[in-house]
Parts: sequence; C-alpha cells; structure tokens
Amino acid sequence: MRATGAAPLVELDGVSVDYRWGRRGTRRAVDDVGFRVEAGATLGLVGESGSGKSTLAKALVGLAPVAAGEVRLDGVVQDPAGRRDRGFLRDVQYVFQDPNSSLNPTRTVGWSVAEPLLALGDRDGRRPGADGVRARVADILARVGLPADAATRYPAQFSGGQRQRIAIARALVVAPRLVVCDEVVSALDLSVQAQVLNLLTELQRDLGLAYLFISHDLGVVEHMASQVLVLYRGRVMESGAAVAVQGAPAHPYTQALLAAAPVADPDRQRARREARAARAAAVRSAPAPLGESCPFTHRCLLATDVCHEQRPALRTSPSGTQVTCHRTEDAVATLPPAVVA
Amino acid sequence: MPRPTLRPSRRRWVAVAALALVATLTACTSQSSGGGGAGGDASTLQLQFPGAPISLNPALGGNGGSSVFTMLAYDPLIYLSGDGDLVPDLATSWDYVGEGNTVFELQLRDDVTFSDGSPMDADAVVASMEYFLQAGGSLAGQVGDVQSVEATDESTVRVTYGRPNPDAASTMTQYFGLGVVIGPAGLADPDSLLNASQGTGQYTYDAGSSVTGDRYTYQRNDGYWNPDAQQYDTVVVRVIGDPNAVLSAAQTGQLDVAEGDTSTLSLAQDAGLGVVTAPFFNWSLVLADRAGTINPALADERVRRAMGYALDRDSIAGALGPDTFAPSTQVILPDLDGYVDDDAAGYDFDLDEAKQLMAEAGYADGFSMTLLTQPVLDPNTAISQAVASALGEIGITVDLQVESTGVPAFIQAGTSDRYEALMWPSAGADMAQVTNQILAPGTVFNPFDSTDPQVQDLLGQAFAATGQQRTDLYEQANERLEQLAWVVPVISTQNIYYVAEDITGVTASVQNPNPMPVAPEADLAWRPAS
Amino acid sequence: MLRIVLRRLLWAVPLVLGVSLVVFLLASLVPGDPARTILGESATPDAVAALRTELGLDRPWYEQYLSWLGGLAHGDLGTSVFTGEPVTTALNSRLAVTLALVLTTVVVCSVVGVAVGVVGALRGGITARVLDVVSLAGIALPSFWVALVLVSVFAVKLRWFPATGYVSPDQSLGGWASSLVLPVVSLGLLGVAVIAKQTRDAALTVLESDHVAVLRANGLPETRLVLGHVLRNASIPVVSAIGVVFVGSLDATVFVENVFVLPGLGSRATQATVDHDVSVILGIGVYFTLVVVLVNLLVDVAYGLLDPKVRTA
Amino acid sequence: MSATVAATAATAPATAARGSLLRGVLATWRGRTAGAVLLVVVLACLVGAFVTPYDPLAQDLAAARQTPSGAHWLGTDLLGRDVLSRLLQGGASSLVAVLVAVLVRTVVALPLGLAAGHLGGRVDQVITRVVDLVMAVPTIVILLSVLTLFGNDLLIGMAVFGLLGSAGLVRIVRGAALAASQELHVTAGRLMGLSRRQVAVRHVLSRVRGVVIVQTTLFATIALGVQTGLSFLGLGAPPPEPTWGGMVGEAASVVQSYPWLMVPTGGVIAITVLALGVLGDVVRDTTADRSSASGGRSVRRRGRVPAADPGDPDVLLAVRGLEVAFATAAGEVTVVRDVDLDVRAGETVGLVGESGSGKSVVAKAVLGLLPRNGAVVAGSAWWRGTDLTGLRGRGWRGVRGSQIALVAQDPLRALDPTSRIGAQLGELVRVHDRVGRRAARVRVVELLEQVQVIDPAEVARRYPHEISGGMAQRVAIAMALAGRPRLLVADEPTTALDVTVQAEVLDLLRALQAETGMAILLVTHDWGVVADACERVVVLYAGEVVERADAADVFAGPGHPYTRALLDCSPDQPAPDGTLRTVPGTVPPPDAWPTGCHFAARCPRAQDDCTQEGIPMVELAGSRVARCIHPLVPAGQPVGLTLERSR
Repeated sequence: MRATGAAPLVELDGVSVDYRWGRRGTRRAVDDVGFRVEAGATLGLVGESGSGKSTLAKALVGLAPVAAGEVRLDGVVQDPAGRRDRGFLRDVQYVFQDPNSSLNPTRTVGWSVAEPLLALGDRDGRRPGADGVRARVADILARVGLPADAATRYPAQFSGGQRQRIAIARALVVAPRLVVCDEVVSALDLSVQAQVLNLLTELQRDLGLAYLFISHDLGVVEHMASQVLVLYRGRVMESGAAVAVQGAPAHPYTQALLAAAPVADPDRQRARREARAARAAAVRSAPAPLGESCPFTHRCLLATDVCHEQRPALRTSPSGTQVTCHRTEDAVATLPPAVVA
Repeated sequence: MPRPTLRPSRRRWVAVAALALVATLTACTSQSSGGGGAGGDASTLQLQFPGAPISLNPALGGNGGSSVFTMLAYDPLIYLSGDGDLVPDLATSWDYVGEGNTVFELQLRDDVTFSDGSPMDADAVVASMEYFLQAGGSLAGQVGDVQSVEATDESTVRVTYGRPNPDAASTMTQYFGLGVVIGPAGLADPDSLLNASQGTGQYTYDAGSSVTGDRYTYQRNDGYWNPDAQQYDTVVVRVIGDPNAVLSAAQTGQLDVAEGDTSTLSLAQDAGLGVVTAPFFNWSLVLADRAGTINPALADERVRRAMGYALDRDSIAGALGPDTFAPSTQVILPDLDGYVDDDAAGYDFDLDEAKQLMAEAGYADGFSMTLLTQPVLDPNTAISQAVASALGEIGITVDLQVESTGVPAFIQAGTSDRYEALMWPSAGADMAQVTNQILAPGTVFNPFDSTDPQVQDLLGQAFAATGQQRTDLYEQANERLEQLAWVVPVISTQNIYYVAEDITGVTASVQNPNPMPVAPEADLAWRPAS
Repeated sequence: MLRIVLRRLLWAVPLVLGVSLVVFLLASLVPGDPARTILGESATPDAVAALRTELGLDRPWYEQYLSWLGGLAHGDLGTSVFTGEPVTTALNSRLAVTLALVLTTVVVCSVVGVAVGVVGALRGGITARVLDVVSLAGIALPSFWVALVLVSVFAVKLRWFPATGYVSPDQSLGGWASSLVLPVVSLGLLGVAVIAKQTRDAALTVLESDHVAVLRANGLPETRLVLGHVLRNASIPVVSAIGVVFVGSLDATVFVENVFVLPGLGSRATQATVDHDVSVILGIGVYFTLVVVLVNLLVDVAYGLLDPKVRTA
Repeated sequence: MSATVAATAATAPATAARGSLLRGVLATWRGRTAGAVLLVVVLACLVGAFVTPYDPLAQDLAAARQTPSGAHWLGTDLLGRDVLSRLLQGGASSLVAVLVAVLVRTVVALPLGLAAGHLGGRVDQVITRVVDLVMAVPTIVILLSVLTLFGNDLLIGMAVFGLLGSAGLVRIVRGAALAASQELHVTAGRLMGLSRRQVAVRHVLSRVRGVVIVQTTLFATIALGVQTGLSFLGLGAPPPEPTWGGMVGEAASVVQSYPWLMVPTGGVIAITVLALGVLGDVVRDTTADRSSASGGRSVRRRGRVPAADPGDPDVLLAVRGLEVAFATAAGEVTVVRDVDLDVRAGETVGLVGESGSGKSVVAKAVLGLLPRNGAVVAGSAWWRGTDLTGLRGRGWRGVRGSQIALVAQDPLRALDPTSRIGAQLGELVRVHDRVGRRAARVRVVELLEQVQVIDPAEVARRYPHEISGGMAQRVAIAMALAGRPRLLVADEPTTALDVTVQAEVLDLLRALQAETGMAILLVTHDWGVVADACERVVVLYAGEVVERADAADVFAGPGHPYTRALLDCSPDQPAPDGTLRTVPGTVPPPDAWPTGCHFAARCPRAQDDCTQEGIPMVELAGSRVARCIHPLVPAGQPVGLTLERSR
C-alpha cells in the first residue's frame, strides 16, 4: 500500500456531468456532487434509476467527461475529459452490474481475467511473464472461490453468480486500491447475492480494498457501506454514516425510499404500507424541470413555496447527516417509526 | 446483393462482328435448302436479328444480315436474291463499258419515287452514291476504287474505277451502301434518317412504334413502284441475341423467320420449324508473322504448311458442330468461284506430311507460338482450343491468348503487330472478296502487310478478266495461297434460319448466306404460304 | 421526417456525381474505341481519327466529363454515338419497362415472401425446414437456368405466356401482365427466398417477445395478433430486405431482360457496354443511381412510418 | 435489475458454449454435413490437380460429348476432355477467385465497419457516407466496365466485386459493432487503458465474428454465381484453363443438344453453394442463441397423462401434477415436475423461487405461453372444469384475458413499441367487450383511470417509449384488466421497477383486487413483495414445489430448510458475525437433478434417506405442506393433494 499522506484515496468535488440530449442540447445527469472515499473504506451510493449514481462512478473512472468540478486520486486532479493514466486505472477498478455482458463470451475466463494485467502491467509497471500471469490468474480465481479449471472455460459455462465472481477476479488481478461495484448483485438471486456480498466483505478485510458501492437497494448498501450518499435526479439528497441515514433519515426522499422498500415480514410491511399510505396520499405530479428548486418537490408532502423557488444547500440535519432539504427538521419530526423500525 | 447472372447476347457480338467482316456475294446461282408452310396472319411479318443496327442510315449501316434494317425501306440498284442471283431492282440493266472492268454503267427504272414523292432519277442516285462515299461508313472501303460517279443521262449512271473491279454489280446490291439509294431529303439532313426513312423501298420506318435496340417497325409504303411484290402491311424486326430466346420465340409463333444457332438446331427441327442453312464463315488460322519478326519459325513456309496438314478437320467439325460445321481446306468455300474442285487441292489431314515438313524446316522438336483469339465469335474459344491441341501433335506449343473484351479490342490487338498468329473467320462470295479480305494490309489477316508478287499478279489479271479466264486465274491464286499458307483454313460454319410453317420463299446459299425478306419480284420475296 | 427526406434527396447530388465519375473513368479506360466499332475492321486510321474528333473522343477525359456534367445540369445526358438518339429519349421508355418489371417483382416477392415467412414462423417444424431448403434452392439455382426452364414449360409447351417481349400496358393490360409473368418469376425467386427468410427470423423474434405474449395472454385473437402486431414489429428488417431485393433485382434485370428480350435498361446496359457507348452507360448509371436513392429514401420513410421511435426522435 | 435469466434459463439449459463457434457449428448434424461437404470439395480441388486420371487440357475429339462411363466418370466435354479432371483442376482456380472476392470484401469492410460502429462520431459519419455512395453504385454497370477493362483477369474482377460488396458488409459490421460496443466488456476494455483500436480488435471484433461469417458464406455463394455469370459474358478465366464458371458457360451453350454437361458442372457449383448456405444458417443459429431459429425442436406430447379435476368449487385454478419439458440439443429436459397449487377466488398466491426454479414456467404453462420447444408432458391446470393444458388455438377464447390475464415482468417490453397505448388497449377492449372504436375509447380512459393514471387521454395517445417504467406497468395492468379477468397472473411485475414505483404498483394491485375481487398469482423472488402482497405462498426449488403455506406461517417459521435458507439470505438479517447467511453450492440444472430431494446437497439437515427416492409432500404444523422428510416444524401425514393425482 502506497503512502497516501493527508489526501483521501479518491475525492470528487462539486462534480457535474452532462450528457447529450437531442441534436444540440445537453442535460445534467449529475449536478454538483462531491464525496470522498478513504483507503479501505466503503462508500455506498444509493438512488433510483436515473439518479446519476452510475454516471458519477463513470465520471470517476473517466468514462464520462466532467463538466464541472474535480476528480482527485491521492489528491492529484484527474483530466476532466476522462483520460486516465495506467496508475489510476490500476488503482481504481470497476465491476459492472451485468455479469453476462461484462465478460467477452468468445474468450476464456483466463483470457478475460489476465487481460487487465497484460494491459496495465504490474504495480511496478512491468508486465509479468506468461507463467507469472497464469499463476496470478489461478491465484485470483481461487481467491474468489472458483474451481481451478475455470480459467480454461468460457463464461457461458458458469452461472450468474460465478460470472460475477469472475468479474471481481478480473478487477482484483491488478491489485487495485478502490473497486467500483456498480450494482454488482442486482441481477443475482438472493442466495447468490449473499455469497457475493460476503466475498466482497472478505476481500476488503483481507486486501484492504476500498469500495464505491452502488446500489438501488438501501438494505444492501447499509450492509456493505460505512458511509452512504443518496442521490436523486443527479443531486445529493442526503449523505452520512450508513447507520444514521438508515436509522434516522432526515430527507423526505430518503424516507420515501426506505418506506417503499418492502421487508420480509408481513406485520412490519403492513405497518410500513400504512405509514406510507398516510403520508403519500396522491402526491404525484409530473416532475418539475431541474432548476433552482428541490428536485423532489413534486413528490414531497412537505414541499412549500421555498422548496419550489430555492435550491436547498447541503447542511447538517438534526440526525447528524448531511442533507439538502429546506424542511429537514419537519421531516425528522414527522417520520413514522414503522419506516425505520 | 446483386446477382449478376446476366448473359449479354453473344449473338449480338456476332452481329457486330459480321458487319465488320464484309461478307458479300456475287452473281451466280446455286442450290439452297428451302423452308415453307401454309396459313397464318398475312398482315405482319415478324423477323429477328441478333443485334441492333449500327445505323438506320444506309450509308453508315452495316452489311450482311443487318442490311434488313435498311433493305425494308430502301431499294438497292441491284437485288441479290437468296439464291445468289443478281436481279434488277432500281436498275433495269447494267454492264461494264469496254474492257478491263473499270467502267460500269446502270440503266435506271423511270417510274420510281421516294417516299416523300420526289423522283428517283440518275441525279438522285449519283447524289446518294457520292454521299455514301464521303459519309465515312464502314462499307465505303469495300466498293472498289471508285473514281467518279456521273449521270450520263436522266436514267443512266456511270461509275468509273481506278483499278479493275470485277464485282461492280455485287457492290450495287443491298449489302453495300453504294447501291442503296437515299432520297434527296435524307441527304440534305442525314440525321433525320435515324427517325424516318427516305428511300423508295416497300416499307417506311415507323419510329413511333419502334424501340431502339429492341424492335424496329416498318409500315407498307403505298407509293412503292411494284405493289405486287409487297407481301405484308407491317414488318417488325426484333432484336434478340440469345439463341434459346430466339428458339422459344420462333416455337411460340412470335417470330416468322429467325436466325438459328447450331446449339438449338435439332430442337428447332423437332419443333417443326423449317430450317434454311448456308455456309458462311471460313474459320482460319492466320499465320500473320510471315517474315518471322516475332516468331522466326513462322518465316518458314514449310512450318506454315505443316500446320495446314496437322489439323484433323473432320474431328474438329464433328465434335464442335456435328450438324452444321464442315471441314474447310481452302481459303474459299466450295461452290464459289475460285474453289479448286480437285481431291489433291487443299490441306487434308496428314500428320506424317506435317511432321516431315517440320523436320525439314529444322523444327522436328517443335517450337512455341502465341495464338490470339476471342470468345465472341468462337464460343468458349472451342475452335481455337481444338486447333491449339492439334498443333501440339506436331510439337508446336500454343499459348492461347484470349481477348475477352470484345471484337474491337481483338481487332486492335490483332493489328498491333504483337501477335504472330490469330484465329479469325473470313467470309466472301468469290475470290475477289475473299482475297480483298485476307490480303488487305493492316487488317487482322495481314497485320504485317505481307505481299506476294505472284498472287498480286494473278489477282490483278483476274480482276480485269471475265468468264472462264477469270475463274482459272482465281484458282491459280487459290493454289498459290495454299502454297504460301499465310492463312490456314480450318472449318466452315453455317448461317441458320428458322422459318415458320406459314412462310415460304426463304432461301439462302453460299453466294448469299444472309437473305432478305423483301424482293422486287413477288416470287423472290418471303411471303405467306397459301 | 421531412428533414430525412430532404437530406436524402440532397445526398443524391454527390451520389450521382460520384457514380458518374467512376462509371465515366471505367468506361473511358476500357480498351476499344467507339469510332473503331462504328467504322469496322477495315477503316483507315485517318477515318477513325476523324470520327473520334467528330465525336469529341480525342479530348482529355476530364474535359469530356465536364462537358457531360454541363449537360447534366440541364437534364441533358448527351447523345448515343451509335444511334444518334438523345440518351434521355433512348432510356425513358426503357426505364418504364425496367421499373414495371422490378416493381412487380418486388411487390410479388414481398407479398409471397412475407406470407411464406409468417407461415414458417408460426408453423415451425417441417414447414420451417422446407422453407430453408426452398430458400437455399432460390439462392443456388442460377436464374438463367430457372428462366430457361420456365420458358420451355410455360411458354413453349403450355403456351400460357409469351416466350419473349414486352407489351406496354396501354396497348393491352392483359398482354402486359402476361408478358411479365415469367420474367417476374425468374427474377423473383431469390427475392422471395430472401424476404421469406428475413420475415421468418424477424417474426420469430417478435413472437418470442414479451408484448406478444402479453397480448396473447390477455385475449387478443391470433389473427389480429399476427396481422396487427407481429407483422408490424417484424416489418423493419423486412423492409430493409425488400430494399435490398429491389436493388438486387434492378441489377439482375440485366440478365432477365436479355433472356426474355425485354426492352429495358438492363438489356441496354449490356449493349452499351459492348459498344463502348459511354454516354448511354453513364445515362444508365445515373438512372440506376437515382432509382437506388429513391428506394433507399422509401425504405427510410417506411422506417419512420413503422417505428415511432424513428419518427419522434 | 432483471431476473430474465430466470425465464430463459429453463428454455436453453447448456447453450453450446458461445466461446467456441466451431464446436457449436459442429454440434449440429447440418453443420457437420455442410462442413464435411465443403472440406471434401476443397480437398478434392487441392489434391485433385495431382491425382486426376487425365490431363484436364488433353483433347480427344473422337470421344467428345460422352455421358459418364468407366473411362470418364463424369463424361467428356465438347472437345473430348475429361469432365472430372477439369472440374477438379477448375475448382482450385474458382475457389481461389471466390476467396479473393471474400478476402477483399472482408479486409475492406471489417476495419471500416468496426471503426464506424465502435468509434462513432466523425469517423462513423464519413464511413457511412462513403458506404451510401458505394451502395448506390450500380454494381452491374461497374462490373461490366471493369471486366471489359481487365478482360481476362477473373481475379481482378472478383476483387472489384468484393470491393463493391464490402459496402453492405460495412453496414452490417457497423450495426453489430455498435451493438457490441454497448456491451460492458467493451467498456471494461477501456478501463484497462486499452486504446480504442485495441478494444475494437480484442473485444468488438470477436462479437461481430458470427455475423461476418454468415455474411461471408452468403457472399461466397454469390461470388460463385457471379463467376458463372462472367463466363456467360465471355469474361471468365481464359481458356483452355478450366474454371467452374467457364465450364457451366460452355455447358449452357449446348444445353439443348448435350444437356448432360450441365449436370456435373452445375452440380458441383450447386453443392458448394448449398453447403455454404447451410453452413451460414448454422453459424447464424449458433450465434443467435435462439432455439427456434432453425425451425426448432419440439417436445413429443403424445402420452401426456392429465391429472383429475379436484372439483373444489372455491378453487379457481387447480394445478395438479404439472410436468413441463423442453426440447434441447441434448434431448428432452424436464424443467418442472409434480407441481400442485391452488388459487382461490380473491386471494393472492405468491409463487416464490430463484432463477431456474421453474416459477415462470409454471405461470406460462397455465396461460399456454410456453415457448415452442416446451410443452406440458404430464398433469393438468384445471380452470373451473376446463383443463387449460389441453387447450389449443381458439380453445383459449373466453379464457385468456377474460378469465385469466397476464402482467409481465418488464413493462416497457410488454407493450408493443410500434403502436399507441390507446390503440393497444382499445384493441383488447374491442375484443372483450365487442364494441366499436368509440365505445372502446371511453373504456380505455376508464381503464387507465382505474390504474390511477393521472391524464388518461394524454397517455393513451403516447407510444410506449414515451412513458416511464412505472406508468408502463400501470398500462400493462390496465391491459390485463381489459377483459375483467378473475385471475391475474403477475410474473415478477415489479422486479424491473424502482422501489418507490414498486410500492405504488403493489398498492395498485391491492386496490384493484379489493375493487374487482380478482385473484392474483404473483410470481416473485422477493420476500418483501411476498410479505407485502400475498396471503399464501408456494415455494419452488429446482423445478419442484418444496413448500406451500399461508404467508404468515412461512414468515413465522417455514417447514422446508430451503425456505428457511432463502429467508435468511436477506441483507437485513446478517449473522451475528456481520456476514450474510448463504446457501452453499448452486441450484442443480434441470438436466442434473439428483435422485430424491433436489436440495439435499445444499441442505444442512440432509441425511442419507433424503437421496434415496422421491420425496413426497408432507403436511406439517399450521398450514404448511413441505416436500421434506426432515422438516423444520413437526410433520403430519402426507397431504392429499399429491395423492389424488391420477398417476
């Protein structure tokens, strides 16, 4: 592990990302979002589809150009256009959601896992020899719990969970410091999901990895992450310690998210449903265009004029998390116990 | 994805080539096979030709079978019948003036008008001939060394030649633009001839009902001078190249008379179509490099003669065209003036003789020779391949050079002095025509401009002579040519016509292998059999 | 939508320029000389040279091309050196024949191909296998062979249809139709195979899609399902295939028109190539190009009509 | 966020490894046959030149035009040359010419297509324009000119043909590369610092391989056809060297008088073309991953044993002894067996299971929606006296939509993308209500209101791609409601939705159920959804029902160890050490089901007797019925449902 000094491993500061919309225009997919990931820690990124969580991760690794703000690795500012040097790419690896499409089906597992090593070289920048590569691939496959002969087989011969292990092995082969886990368990069955999550935890413990853990499932994120960032329509809604965000959500959106997640307990679920029904009675209108307003106003029971007119700044909530909400105090006060119980 | 299984008509090439070939015909009579039948629609005659006309302007058009496009609308001074007879048409009589075959005079019919009503007289004929000579058509070089054309009176035209022309009457027939008379209106605006005919013929060209390159329609000319000879109200000439399409069309009654092909002949016969044939091409191995410029071996007469003896013509003809091909041993076909009717004459197959000659010339072990050919007139170059293979028997290794791009390209290559030998057919109805073709300098038959004083002398005498004397001289020239072996004959092929049952009067002969549907006399014309 | 149409049409201009330049260069490079062809074997070099000058063949190729382009700007495609006809006059009537032939073929191919393809998709099993074999046969059988067989059976033996020739529809509608039957069949065999295959593949994909399952499960009768939804969704790749068949048929007319002696552009193209009649070749090149552009345009418009995403994007 | 894996896993267990195309192709008899034929042809032509009995150029005019004989196996040609020798000799040059066309086309098109599809932007624009240009070039006119220009040279002609043909391939490769570039492994390549070119070569190229091979075989057949065409033009390779095209040309010129020559010459081309065509088809099928692409296999249904109707008037749907099999390359595979379940009026039954458990297959079988290679091979699904598994075609009228309706998983894919929402909905309304367009329009708005769409008239005018996923699922539910069904089969209806939307949709279903009294069969893998919506639960594992019980009983304490394990996997309930509880091992695939309990290998309670013989359903405490002989709650006697099966 490299000496890092004072700077966090990875830091995003006021990052905005635009994507093309129509012929000329652009739309803001991520708007002024910042976070930091310390070495060996896990930051959870939560949000619904379209919240910008994957885009943010792509901005980090250079797959999406940064329109404003800075991306830093060890305090070093990275190219906003997305160029990343080998050192960065070795340090920051990415595991995708869909294990079917993230592995080239026409190549053997060994080929796929070795590829980053051959492309990026080792820590010292040199490429290990063929035997070295083979040994490393075998090592890493064993490490993620795959049989020894896996390297010579093709992805189609593995189940979804195994394929995700292969994808994780591919990320780990260059000994990264941060792994971006982009919805890595969403496509997996519950029992397999648990296996993969356990593997990730174990790897973190053994290798000192840091994770940027992206998921739409608050439950999974809470299990994995110490810190959580809740995104909605490209903006930060709430961030803070996972326990606090889940236990005492201070933003109406976080609360709604929690209330909507079904729990495997009919009684608790009934209570949640009733709490939800009481609060969310027919608050549904078309989303207002993003501008100088809170993006959640159209679904927010507490929304007032100020919410429509003024963009809330990031501030500390009564529960100790960071929120962007004009009415966080009321939100915390009116939170039904069933939602967080 | 395109699927170019196209097959542009090989026959179309034949047509174009035939125009270039100058195959023509003289006075003489002979046998022919005839077709006939009975019944049918008398108002329209449906004909076929394998290619589009080069031009509807008779001065620029082609000859041979393609003359049909102009013949229907224009009368020639003299008509060459299917049997090869010279028949009075616009000229009632003709003859040389004096000795030496240099001055020729024709008496014109006095009751003929052009389709626009203007009279056909000596002045009009002279104007037409003079236009023909300066128009630059492909036939202008084939009508002899014309020095002047003049009208000696209202109905007499006199043509004067610089050198003796024994075939003056032939050159006045429908196959040579010289004798095909264009009216003054057409001469005033030659381009108008492409859309409307200006002749005295039995029909007029109907551009409105025609499609260029596909069908050419001719309507009855009510002002024609001999209505008795007119057989139909309308004549349509369709352009169909593919032999199979021709056969189908003929079988289904879409065509009354059509050009057949050796590949479809037996089926046509089975289908009950009448078949008329006449020998036409005389396929020849042209040993062009007689001075040995490129290939020294060819300078030796014995080598050239050896090749003449090395060809098993019976087998070649039998294999390639069992029904229609015949061995050819002389530069002129049988039954034509100049053919030597003697078993000893000509190149008969004699391998021993050939080898003997090769040995004598010092080429017992043979040599290599490049042979230029083309696949258009010689389909699949079968004839050339057979010849090449036969020459292998006497040790000559033939490198076949196929010019696939077409006849013009072949001619260009053949006359470029780059090839010592070529395969190419000759065609001619008498010795004058044949020798004009095979001895003319700068052509594929004589690219190196070879001359032989003996042949020149014999022919010079012959051209100025008449009757038996001329025939004797022709035969001597023929024998001299055989001795020289510049051009080695191989096989002769036939022109074939399919004739519907209900058509009669179609005849063809070696003297006229390209008969025409119309004639100045009813009994020479193609007509409904009744 | 309109923008797409306009852009396509505008694109035709450089296309025609590009294609004509290529054709012109090739045609000019081909050995052989129209003057020589016109004048024949025995013409003197002087006569050939004189005719070349008269026809403008002695000028450098780019001058000839530029002057041809100048004419093109006024809709003048030049004059055939052989027939003296203006190229437009010579080709317009032939364009009608070729279009009649190709359009009929494409319509027949589309109807038959789609029907066969849909049946193949719905039936599966043996039907699909038979379809496979027929498709392969359609590709493997040379169309000249098919044409010969068709003529010998249906024209010569049965006399149902004419063996050769084209009857214009204003002359006799029945005659026109009957003159097109055999050419269309021999031209269309491949097209039917291609379209049927494409339709079957596309229809199978659609049949396996969720929305078909949902509509079926929720009670939509099979006929309406197939006609209203399966076909419509399958139609985009099928329309592409029809476009390809159209262009392929256009090329194949060169052969079929020769066999059946139809006075179309295809038979003229071979003739013009044989003659080195550059202006006619160019004219045909331009006509073919414009037809292809038009077909592509129609395909694009069809995409727009069939796929709301294209239309609204 | 999708469980489609679950739906497809059953249809294609063990798809031939996509990795090895060759192996996949050779796995089919068609591929083997075509490959063998091509191999024989190519080898014969390569070796043939050395072993032919005759010199292909040697003429024997006396033996011209012979039909086959002992001396000349395939007869002789016009000049008496041996046809077989010429075919073998000519094959080499013909195939080389085809190879040239194919190579030129591929070498030109592949990089351009890859660049256009993968790099996009300017490069794409330029290449697309050039391709447009070349596509509009009249191939025939150019080819005629080129061939006359280069006359004798077949290879140049073929090269030009390949060049012209490359435009089409560029388009196809571009499309495939565009699609491949969306795949994550391509993105992953970029994250390894690979240049775009490296990514294109290493990742995109391998993904367009299949389509290129298919196109190439097709093009090879066309190129062979073109050669034949060229020989008709007299532009084939110069004689006397034989080529296939030239030989067919020669044969065609004498087809009337010597038809035999057409047979061997045309035959060898036809055989080669057919083999290439079949090979292309097989490659397409192999790469398309679609079982039915080649016409598909089907399950033999003869001998199906129906189960008796339990005849309980309270029960709407009674599935008894249901067994479903799929036909695969490896033979018939049973994916679901011995499934019993009941759905009563007005209740919601959860059908729970992981990927490959067969839950979607059961739902599909009930509605007769099994893919073509699947079929019910035993058992029945009784709908108030009708055995649904016996219905065909029109028999479904009056059942689908009006009795049982379907809501599918992915709402956006469940709507026909090409027609407006109002039109799709209206079509169903017209079918069910037998009303005209106008009346249907009114009912469409009503239906949309019923599913709580805010602006129904506006939504009805939209196309599916113009609405959100949540809205689409509401529309999909409205479509299911159009026929006022008594049972709604909801196949993972919320899996593709965000949690907030999922909650809304579940609430909506609940409200609709209260309003209409319909029953719901809810297929799901999410215990939270079960807890939210279901009264009763049926748990499937590896094609079998392992447990049936009231939801409350399941959550309070399931009887089957698998149910327990599945409940415990939730990240909400980690083990004391902070790790998640997992189920070791993996679900056995349908073709590898063990004897006895399917779960035994992963079960902490498994004993020897678990793997001895089939495990019956056992009645347990409370409402629980489990397929377990060592259950977590006290056992009762085997339950009647299974015994009633008329097996």
